[in-house]
Order: sequence, then C-alpha cells, then structure tokens
Amino acid sequence: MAHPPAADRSSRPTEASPGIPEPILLGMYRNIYATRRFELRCIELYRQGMIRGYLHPYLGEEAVAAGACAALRPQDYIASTHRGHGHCISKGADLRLMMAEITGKATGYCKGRGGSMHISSKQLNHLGANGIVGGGIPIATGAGMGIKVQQTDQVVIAFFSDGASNNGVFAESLNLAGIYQLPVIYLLENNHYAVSTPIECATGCCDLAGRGPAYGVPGICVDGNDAREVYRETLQAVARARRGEGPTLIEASTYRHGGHHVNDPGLYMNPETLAAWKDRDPLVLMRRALGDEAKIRAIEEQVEAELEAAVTFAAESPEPSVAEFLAGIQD
Amino acid sequence: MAHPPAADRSSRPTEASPGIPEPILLGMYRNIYATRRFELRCIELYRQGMIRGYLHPYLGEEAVAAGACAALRPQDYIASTHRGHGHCISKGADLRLMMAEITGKATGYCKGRGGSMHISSKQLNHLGANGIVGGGIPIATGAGMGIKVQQTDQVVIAFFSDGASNNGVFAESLNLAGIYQLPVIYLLENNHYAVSTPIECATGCCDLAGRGPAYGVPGICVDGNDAREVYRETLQAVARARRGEGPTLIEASTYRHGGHHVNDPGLYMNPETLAAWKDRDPLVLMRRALGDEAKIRAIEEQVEAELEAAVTFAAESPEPSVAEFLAGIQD
Amino acid sequence: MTDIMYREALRRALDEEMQRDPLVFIMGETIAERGGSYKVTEGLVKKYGPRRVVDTPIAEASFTGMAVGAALVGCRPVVEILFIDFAMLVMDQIVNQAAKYEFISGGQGKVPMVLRTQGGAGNGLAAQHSQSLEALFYHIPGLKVVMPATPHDACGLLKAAIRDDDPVIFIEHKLLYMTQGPIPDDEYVIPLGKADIKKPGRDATIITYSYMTLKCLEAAAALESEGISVEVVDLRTLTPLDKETILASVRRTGRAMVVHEACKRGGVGGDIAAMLMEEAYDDLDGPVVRVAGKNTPVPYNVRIEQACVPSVEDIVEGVLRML
Amino acid sequence: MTDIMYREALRRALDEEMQRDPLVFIMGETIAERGGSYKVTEGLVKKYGPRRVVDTPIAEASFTGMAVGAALVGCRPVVEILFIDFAMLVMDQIVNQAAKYEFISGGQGKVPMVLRTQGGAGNGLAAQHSQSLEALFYHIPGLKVVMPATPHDACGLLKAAIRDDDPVIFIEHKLLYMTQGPIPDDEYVIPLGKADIKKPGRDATIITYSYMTLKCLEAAAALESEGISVEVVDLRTLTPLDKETILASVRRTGRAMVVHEACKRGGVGGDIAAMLMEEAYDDLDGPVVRVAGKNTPVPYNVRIEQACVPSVEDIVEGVLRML
Ligand SMILES: Cc1ncc(C[n+]2csc(CCOP(=O)(O)OP(=O)(O)O)c2C)c(N)n1
Ligand SMILES: Cc1ncc(C[n+]2csc(CCOP(=O)(O)OP(=O)(O)O)c2C)c(N)n1
Ligand SMILES: [Mg+2]
Ligand SMILES: [Mg+2]
Repeated sequence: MAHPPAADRSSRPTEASPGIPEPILLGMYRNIYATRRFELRCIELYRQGMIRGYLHPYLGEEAVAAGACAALRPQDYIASTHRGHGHCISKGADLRLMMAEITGKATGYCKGRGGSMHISSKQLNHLGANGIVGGGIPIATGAGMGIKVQQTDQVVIAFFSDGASNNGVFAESLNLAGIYQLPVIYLLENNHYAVSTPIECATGCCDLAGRGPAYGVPGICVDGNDAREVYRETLQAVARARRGEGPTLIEASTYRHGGHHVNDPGLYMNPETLAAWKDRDPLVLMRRALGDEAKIRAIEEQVEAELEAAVTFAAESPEPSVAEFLAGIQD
Repeated sequence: MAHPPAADRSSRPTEASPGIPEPILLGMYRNIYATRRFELRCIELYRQGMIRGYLHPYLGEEAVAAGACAALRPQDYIASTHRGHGHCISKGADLRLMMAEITGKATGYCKGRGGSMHISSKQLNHLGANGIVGGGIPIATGAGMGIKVQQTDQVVIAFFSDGASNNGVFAESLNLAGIYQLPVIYLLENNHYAVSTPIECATGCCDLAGRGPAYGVPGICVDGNDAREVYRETLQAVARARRGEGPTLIEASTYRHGGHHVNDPGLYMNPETLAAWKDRDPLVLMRRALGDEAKIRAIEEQVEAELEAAVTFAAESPEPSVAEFLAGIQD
Repeated sequence: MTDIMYREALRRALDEEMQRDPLVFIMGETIAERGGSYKVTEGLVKKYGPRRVVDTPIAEASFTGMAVGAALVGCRPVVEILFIDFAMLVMDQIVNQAAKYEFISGGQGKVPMVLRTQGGAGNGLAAQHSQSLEALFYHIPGLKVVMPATPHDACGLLKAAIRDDDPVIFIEHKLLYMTQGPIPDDEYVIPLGKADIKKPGRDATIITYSYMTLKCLEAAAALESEGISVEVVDLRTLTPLDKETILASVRRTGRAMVVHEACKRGGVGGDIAAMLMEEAYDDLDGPVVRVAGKNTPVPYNVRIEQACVPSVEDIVEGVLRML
Repeated sequence: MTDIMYREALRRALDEEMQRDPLVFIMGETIAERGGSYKVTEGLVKKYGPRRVVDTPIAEASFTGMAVGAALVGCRPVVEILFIDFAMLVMDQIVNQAAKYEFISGGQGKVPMVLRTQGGAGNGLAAQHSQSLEALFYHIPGLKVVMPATPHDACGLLKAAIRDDDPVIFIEHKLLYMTQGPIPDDEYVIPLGKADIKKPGRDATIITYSYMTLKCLEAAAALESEGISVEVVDLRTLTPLDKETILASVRRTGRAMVVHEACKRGGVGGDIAAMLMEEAYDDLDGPVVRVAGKNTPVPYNVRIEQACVPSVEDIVEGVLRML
C-alpha cells in the first residue's frame, strides 16, 4: 500500500510559520523532542524488562499531539489512546510521574495500576489513555456535555486513530456532538494502519474527514507531520468550540516510524513509503522551521536532563504495596 | 417539524409505470393492501386483548416493503425490524401463520414464542424481525457474507428506519459491506421519527443516504410512498449485488400514519404534515397507477378472505403447551 | 406519608436531586417532552430545561460513554437505558470504562453516574425486552447495583445512588412502575448497602429483591396463615451486599432461600447461597434453596412467559421443601 | 501422540474443520496475513484464501453480528475477539441475538457459530486486557461455554464447538498459548459437556477449568507429597455443565472446592457451590470452598497483578482448610 506523506498532497507553505508566536513554536518543539526521546527510552526500558505489557510508541506522530495541545489551555481536557505518550507529554505531564507509571511504580500518576495503556492525570485534565480502541471517544464527547452543563468555556480533544474511526462509537459520538453542538475536537490521527491492517483494507472510503459532514460535523484534513499546521487548524476548531459553535473533526495524516507495538517489526510496511515519511520527520520539520540552533540545543538539553531524572525517579521508586492493595479491595 | 412528502421533492414521474410488468404491479398492490388491512385488524385484535406486548403498525409505509420485496427472488433474504409486518407480508408470508404468531399461538411461525417483534420464517428466508433497534443490520450483513462464502447469487435486504441509522452498527455494517462488497441492500425507511423524536433532533445531518458514500457505499433516495419507485431502485441495487458489485444504501422517504405503537396517539406529529403525507397514501397512489378497478377488487376480495381465514385460524389455534415448553428447557 | 406510585417516587428523587445539585442531569431516549416510556421523567424538562433533560438518539453505547465522561468532569449524570436488554449495547462503557476508571487512575478520578434501567418479564414483550440481567453487573468490581421493590425504597435509594461517587446500576422492574406505596413527606435518603427486613419471621429466611419481594411477601402471608413464620429480607442493594443483615437473619432462622426472577444458572442466588455456606455453615439446618427463573429466554405467549418466572406457589413450595 | 502447543492445537482444529467443511470460515482482526495476535490462525489464509479467512476492521459488534447472520444462512463462522474484555462490545449480538435466535424462532433457525476469545491475567496488560468474564456468558440461556486447559482439549473441543449447532463461546487463556502437551496424531473430537478428571484423588475434589487447572494440578502434586489425595476435575465445558462427573466425584470425596481466576463475587464458583449444596448436601462433610480471583480490576504492576488471582499456595491452603 502506498501512503504518500502529506507534503506531496499539501498546497500549504510548510517552512514558514507566520503568525505563530515563538514561545508556542518552541513549546511544540519541546514536546515533539520530549516525546521522541521518551519513546526511545521506553523501548530500551522495555527491552530491559522495566516496562511490561503493551507499549505502543508514538514515534513519527509526535507533531499531532504537540500541535493540537498547543491550542489548548491547561483547564481544557483531552482523552487519549493506547498510543498515548505523546498526548500526555504535550498536555504537560511531569516525565517523572509518567515514567513511574509506565514502569508500574507506586509514585506514578495512577500508582502503577494503569501503566502505559491507562495513564491519566486529574491535575492535567487528562482523562486517560484507553485500552479499548475507540473507548475514549464517547468519554470525550461526554466531557463536552459536562462542560456544556457547567457552562464553562473549556474544550475537549479526543485523540484516536484510523482504526477507531471504523468503530460504531465514532459515528455515534460525532452525531451526538453535532446535535448538542458540543465543544469537542475529534482529532483523528490517521497513521494509515490499525496494527497491520492498512486503512484501504479497513474501509471502502479513505476520506475519513468526510465522515464528519455525514453526521453534521465539519471535517478537515491537515498534515499531521507539521505541528504548525495541526496547531493552526486546532486553534480554529477550539475557537469555534469555545464560541459554542460545536465540534470539528480534524484528520491529521501521519505515519508510524515502526511497528504497531514494541515487539512488532512492522514488516508489512512498505520500506519506501516509510522512508518517504521519515523524510518528513516531524522533529526535523520543526527543527528546520525554528532555525535558532541555540534555543533548540537548550530545549534538548533540558529534555535530556528531565528524562534522565525521570528514569532515575522511576527506578528508585517503590513498587505498590501488596498489603495496601489487598486492604483496599472490598469483598 | 415539517417533513414534506417525497412528491414535493421528487422530479420523477410517479403516475406512470413504464417498464414494470403488470403482475409485479398487481403483486405490489396486493402486498400494500394486505399489509394495510392486516395492520388495521391487528389494532382491533390488540384492543380486544388477543395481541399483547408491543405492536408497531407499518401503516403508511407499506409501499417500501412491497416495492423492495418485489425486486427479490424467493431464495433472497430479508432482515426486518420491530415494525415488521409489512416486510413479512411482502416476503410472501402466510397470513394465517403470521396472525397465529402475533396472537401467540402454537401454530404461529415461531410457535408463539416470538410474537410481532420477533417473527421470522425459515421457509421464506425471512431472518426475522428484531426487538433491538439496529439489531438486524449486522445480521443481514453477515447473511451477505454467508452468501459470498457459499458463492450463490442470492441477495439480502436489511430493513431499518432513521432511528437505527444513528446507531453505531449501521456505520460499522455499511463499512464492512463496502470492504467485502457484500450483496446487501440497506433499506433505510426514513419515516422521520424514532418514537417521538423527529430525525432533525436525532442528527445534525438529515441526508441519511449521504452516509453511504462516507463508508464507500453508494447511497440513493427514493420516494418511499411510491412502490414503483422503490421497486425500480431496489431492482437496480439487487442487480448490482448479484453481479458482485456490492452493497447499496437506499433511503426511502415515508411517514407513519399514526403513533409509534398502538397505544401512542402520536400527538407530537404535525397534523398538517401528516395530512400531506396521507394525501400521498401509498395505497391510493398504487390504486391510481393500476387503474383497472376489476383487478383491484379481485385482489382486495382475495385479501379480505385470506385475512378473515387468518383471524379464524389464529383464534382457533391452541396456545403453546406449558408442559412441553418446560420439558424443552435444559437445566 | 403519602401513597404514590413507584414511577412517581423515582420522579420525585430525580426532581429533588436536580433541584439540589445543578450538576445532576439526565439523558435518555424520549425522556424529555415525552417523559420517557414509563413516564418517570415527565415534567422534568419543563422544570430544568433541555440542557439538563437531554433526549438522545438511539446510540446507547455512546451516550452511556458520555455519562462516564460527564461524570469525570464533575457532573452527576443519570442515564436511562429503557430496557436492561439494551444495556448489552453499553457493556463496554460500563464494564471497561465506568467500573474501572477509579481503580485504573489510582483513585484520581471518580465516576459518579447512575444508569437507570428496567428489567423483568410480565408484559408479553418477549425475549429481548424481558430479561433480568443484574448478575452481569453484580460480577463486575467497581459497580454498585440497586434494585428497589417499593416506591419508598425507589425514591430513597435513587437519591443515594445519585449522590454516590461510584457508578451505580439502578434496575427497576416493569411491573413495579404502577404499584403504590407510602413514602414520607419529608426528604429522606436510604443508604446503599442496607437490606430491609420487609417481614420478620422465625422459621426461615427468604432473601430476595426487586419485584420478587412482592411475591415473597404474598407467599409469606400465605404461609403465616398455616402457622409458618417466614422472614423476608429485601436486599434492595446487591452490591454492596448487606451480608450482616442476611447472616443475622439466617443465623436466627437456620433456613435460607434465595428468590430471584433472573435465570437460576449463574444468577446472584448461587453467589449468596455459596456465601451463606461459607460463612454460616454451622448455623444452617439444611441446604440453601434457590427459587429462580428458568434457564430459558422469555417467550411472547403469556402462559409460557409466566412459567419462566417464580410464582407465589413456587415460593411457598420452596419454603415447605426447606422445613 | 505428538507434543504441540496450545495455539498449534487450536490451529489444527481450525485447519481440520475448514478442510472438512467448506461452510466453516473465520473472521477477526489481523487473523489473515498476520496470523492473529496469538498466532493461532497463522498460515490459514494461504491455505483457504481471503474469502474464508477474513480480516476485519475494528468493528467488533458488527462483525460478530455478521457471524450470527452467516450462521443463519448455513455457514459455520468462527469469529475471533482478541480479548474477552472486548467481548463487552458484542454483548448485544451474543446475548440478544445469537443466544436467543433458536428459541425466538420456535426452533426454525440455528446459530452454529463459535466466538473464540481469550482472557485472564498474567502479562501485565492491566484492567482492560486481563479479565475473566465467563460468568457473563454462563448466565445466558442458549449459549455454550467452553474453556479448555490443555492442547489436547483445546483441539478436540474446538472441533466439537465448530460442529455444534448452537452458539459457542470458546474462551482461551493468554498464559496457555505457549504451553505444550501431547495430542493424538489421528483426528479426534471431544464432546461438549464432558468434564475430565485430570487427576484422581480420594480426600477432596477440586472443580476447576482453564488455566487454573494447571495450578490446581500443581497444588494437588504438592499435597500428594504430604499424603493428601486430591481429585482435580477439569470442567472443560461450563455449559452444558457435567453435573454427573462433579457430583460423582464429590460424593466420593465428601469435600469440594471450586477454583477459578474470575472474581469470586458472582463467579461461576458460587453457582457450582450452590448446586452441590442443593444436590449433594448429605454427601458433603463441610462447606464447599471457593478459591477465586479478588473482587477487583486487574492492575498493571506485576506484583499486585499476581495478588489478584489464586496462587498454588492459595489452592493448597484452601484444601487444607477443608480437611
Ligand atoms: C475494541 C478493541 N478492539 C481491538 C483492540 C486491539 N487493538 C489494540 S490497538 C489496535 C489497533 C488500533 O488501530 P488505530 O485505531 O488505527 O490506532 P493506532 O494503533 O494506529 O494508533 C487494535 C486492533 C482493542 N484494544 N480494542
Ligand atoms: C437498541 C434499542 N434501543 C431502544 C429501543 C426502544 N425502541 C423501540 S422502537 C424505537 C424507535 C426506533 O426508531 P426507528 O429506528 O426510526 O424505527 P421506526 O420505529 O421509525 O420504524 C426505540 C427507541 C430498542 N428497541 N432497541
Ligand atoms: Mg492507526
Ligand atoms: Mg423511524
């Protein structure tokens, strides 16, 4: 299957960033870089046995979360997926608490009970990753409803990927958000695969953004490897949502830089297509756009330090107490 | 809410029937008339206590089932709904066995265990009415898959209404049928209401046929009160399906002539809109199209006789035996 | 005290809680203008407006999931699933999301939602509108399950369910909506997890809940006139289960029977019987008896429908078998 | 006899049945080229083509419903739901459609489908990928539930399940796929509804199934070395339940324990314990003991994960408590 990268289809200028303030650009770069490094480190830790269960790296897709979350305020909500580290980082997570969670420690966001697939943070208004594909979509929709009932101007982003868009809850939720004009942005990270199934084999119509209008919700496509483009479009959708003008479906086209999870070599992926996407690596694109080497280096050094601190914190943290755990169970 | 009848929107000639052989026209009229009379009789029997549970009359919608089933061969399948008498009759049901089932008698199609909401007939390849809104849609899709596995040229019609089209299984099933190019016709009977909820309140986009293309399935609209139009479009969809060219979504616009079920006066329906739809009564349209009074009368007399025989048969039939029923239960 | 109908008691609970707490809102199919199929929510949309009394399309999975999300951001949604049979469409949202969120999040988040639904046979509605499926929720850690039998309990428990911070499955019975009973004029709340001895007795304990409570009381009255004194314990809440009240009663009477309408196989009765054996074996004068629904889907025809669920005679017979 | 892995045994069953009967086909997520997440279906698409080995999108409810429809028109579909947790998405199709069709239709139609799925804790997959939910299916009339513990049983029972005319929920365990065991070289089928005494014994009966069978056998071996002789009855099929074998064993030993990984509350163990009390009260020398999973979602961290499910020590201790 050929999944040409977005650049080949996009007519937008991608190398300039008119109108985006530098702190935002730098913040997005920070999150892209932090996610990239975090994921690579997690893969190492997985190989060392410090991380168990499923680990689904967000490598290659970092710009989507970074761009989208840059359009949010801290009090806005997100709902995430099994491939959720990028969302969590871009929503402002403390890497120490994240790493502790992913390594199952008592000091983690969820006391080591959730792990990678269930990380959430009340403090960050991060409603949680989800082990059920599509599971976060109705929850995000409901968060939108809760906002409407409480009459605040918060918004919600539901992150999910192409595979989830073939599940019934996606259609139902779009439809519901359309009826109630909920402040929800449906951010479809089209990475062109659900495990090994290419999107062309999972639907007869690959225009996933087009499903929005079918349910009364505007649908747009963006280059998911360009954080600036994701940011701009999300910002508009967020503005509409805050004004009470309802939901938006944003399809961000992107690509995994590897297999579905840490143990999947992804041999079914066409190497040339993958190479073409890697040529448009979101990290490199963003670095190029920033230009300022010194600022870039400062960010990277800061991230490296944070990351090492996180790994150390996780390694030194205690496991959850079995006795305490058992004591908490009601018979 | 205003739901103008189809005639006001349709540009097709509706008073002539070029190309439809007379036996088919007469057959459609027979089924429309039989359904109309059957439903009215059921309402009487319900008031007399002979029918229990839920009874959802198909009054006003008769042309959809009559037109669609006229495009089928006996070995083709249908899956029906809680409002399913018309589908059952138009698929060729024996009114005696139907009436016996609906009155809960041992001689009914389902031995009195199913009733109106669950009537089915193996002999007619009628897969069943369904008490779960949308429940029949995946089942019909699977029947299409079974046909493909068995490599016959049968087709399936899934009947359902606008309410069901907002349920996730509709989107999922369309998508699945599109991928596998299954011989399934999705016949969306848009009667503009789900119980008392007008379709405008149940979705932000009332172009229900448009949901087909969003999942790679062609979608078309027809005047659901004109059996000839339903027949023609279904025939084309059936032909495509038999040729292996996959599914079609047909939205047939129609209207209930009363409330949701026998005990619902339907006061929420706009009387003028209802009157306009009644002006385009499918029975009257078809009668007019036929013209031949003698043939019409012959059909009607035949139906009346059948119906009376059915009521007598049902009344005289025994109830299921409690002992036999209990004996059949495994502990 | 005023006599009101079960459905009015539910409405009163919703009304009082919506009045008290602006974060309470309700969602479901045709619950607004139409007031719901069983008329529980009648009038509420007029009082609280369409922002808090929300009609939904037929998208059970997602609107139930919405309740989870709304609860997570601070609301107290009450969602209506018209028949418990349709709750099979929302199991993912209940079992995998609502029930697990607090645990998964390490206690960061709570899901204070109520899923109101309705089950049981008796109206000729056939196999997909007559099930008793509480056992499916009873088995899932993280859920509370409430099944009131009287208007009094319905009102007091629904208020407690709405105020509870955990997801509560609140199961009504279709034959109860029109039943009448006295309830206090002043506001009251009945704590979850407390069984109620609906009739004290000496010779045997019947443990039951929901509509079957009424049949058990009838059976107990019939037995009383024969000199047999049966205690009827109405669980009201299945989880948390009021073991204390059950065990105390059984220790007193020495004989126990569990009665429910749900199919016997895998029903809640087996769990309670096993618990009694584990915790009160020496106090039991004989095996715990289960009187429950037959292991069959419910048919449409009324005669065979009735044969599926325990009758007063079945209960009387069960008690006699025990003694 | 050849030693093969559980997952190979399953593959052999699928292969033989697809070979034998062109109406058998399989559906699921990434089961074709990828061979499924647990590699059960590897190689089958090459042999039988994409018409009979069908990759699906992530639309569990509808592709399971499709199996119902395909079964109704004469096929014998085998559908794979990767984790039993995800089966919560298909409950409507299983509970309301598949389980009820034959009954509702008055016996006109049968639904000869198999839903293959997989449960259990033990791989650090956390709360939404580690559940044991068989009790939810056990309670529903019209379903058969099969949970094999060995490669031998897996192959023979899957073949029987495919040939069975009723919907069968076939539940594998994630820790079993790589276990080895001998199976006959010649074709064989194991009838549904027959328990297997995996180890005979005198002093007590352990009733168990699926992965817990292995732990019970370990416990029995440990007890044997202390002179305590325990009989291990592997149910293999939960419905139909082989009461005969269970009762015969318990009547012999006088002591019974039920062991399962699923949460204790509302688990299958309660039903079996209650049944034993009802049917073998006088043969029991003490209460039936349940050793089962804790009433909690399964956490991610491996230490507390292990604390949720019965260990060999828990089983040994349970037996000692009984004697
Ligand atoms: C309901 C459900 N079905 C199946 C799975 C198994 N599964 C985990 S991830 C995945 C692929 C998801 O694809 P997509 O939605 O595109 O997300 P991506 O992995 O591309 O981020 C599948 C099938 C699941 N977790 N939940
Ligand atoms: C899953 C489910 N939800 C709700 C219901 C209750 N119910 C029965 S009929 C109906 C309305 C269905 O509307 P529509 O699909 O438009 O069919 P129509 O009645 O118009 O033929 C509803 C909500 C049900 N039977 N099943
Ligand atoms: Mg994807
Ligand atoms: Mg309708």
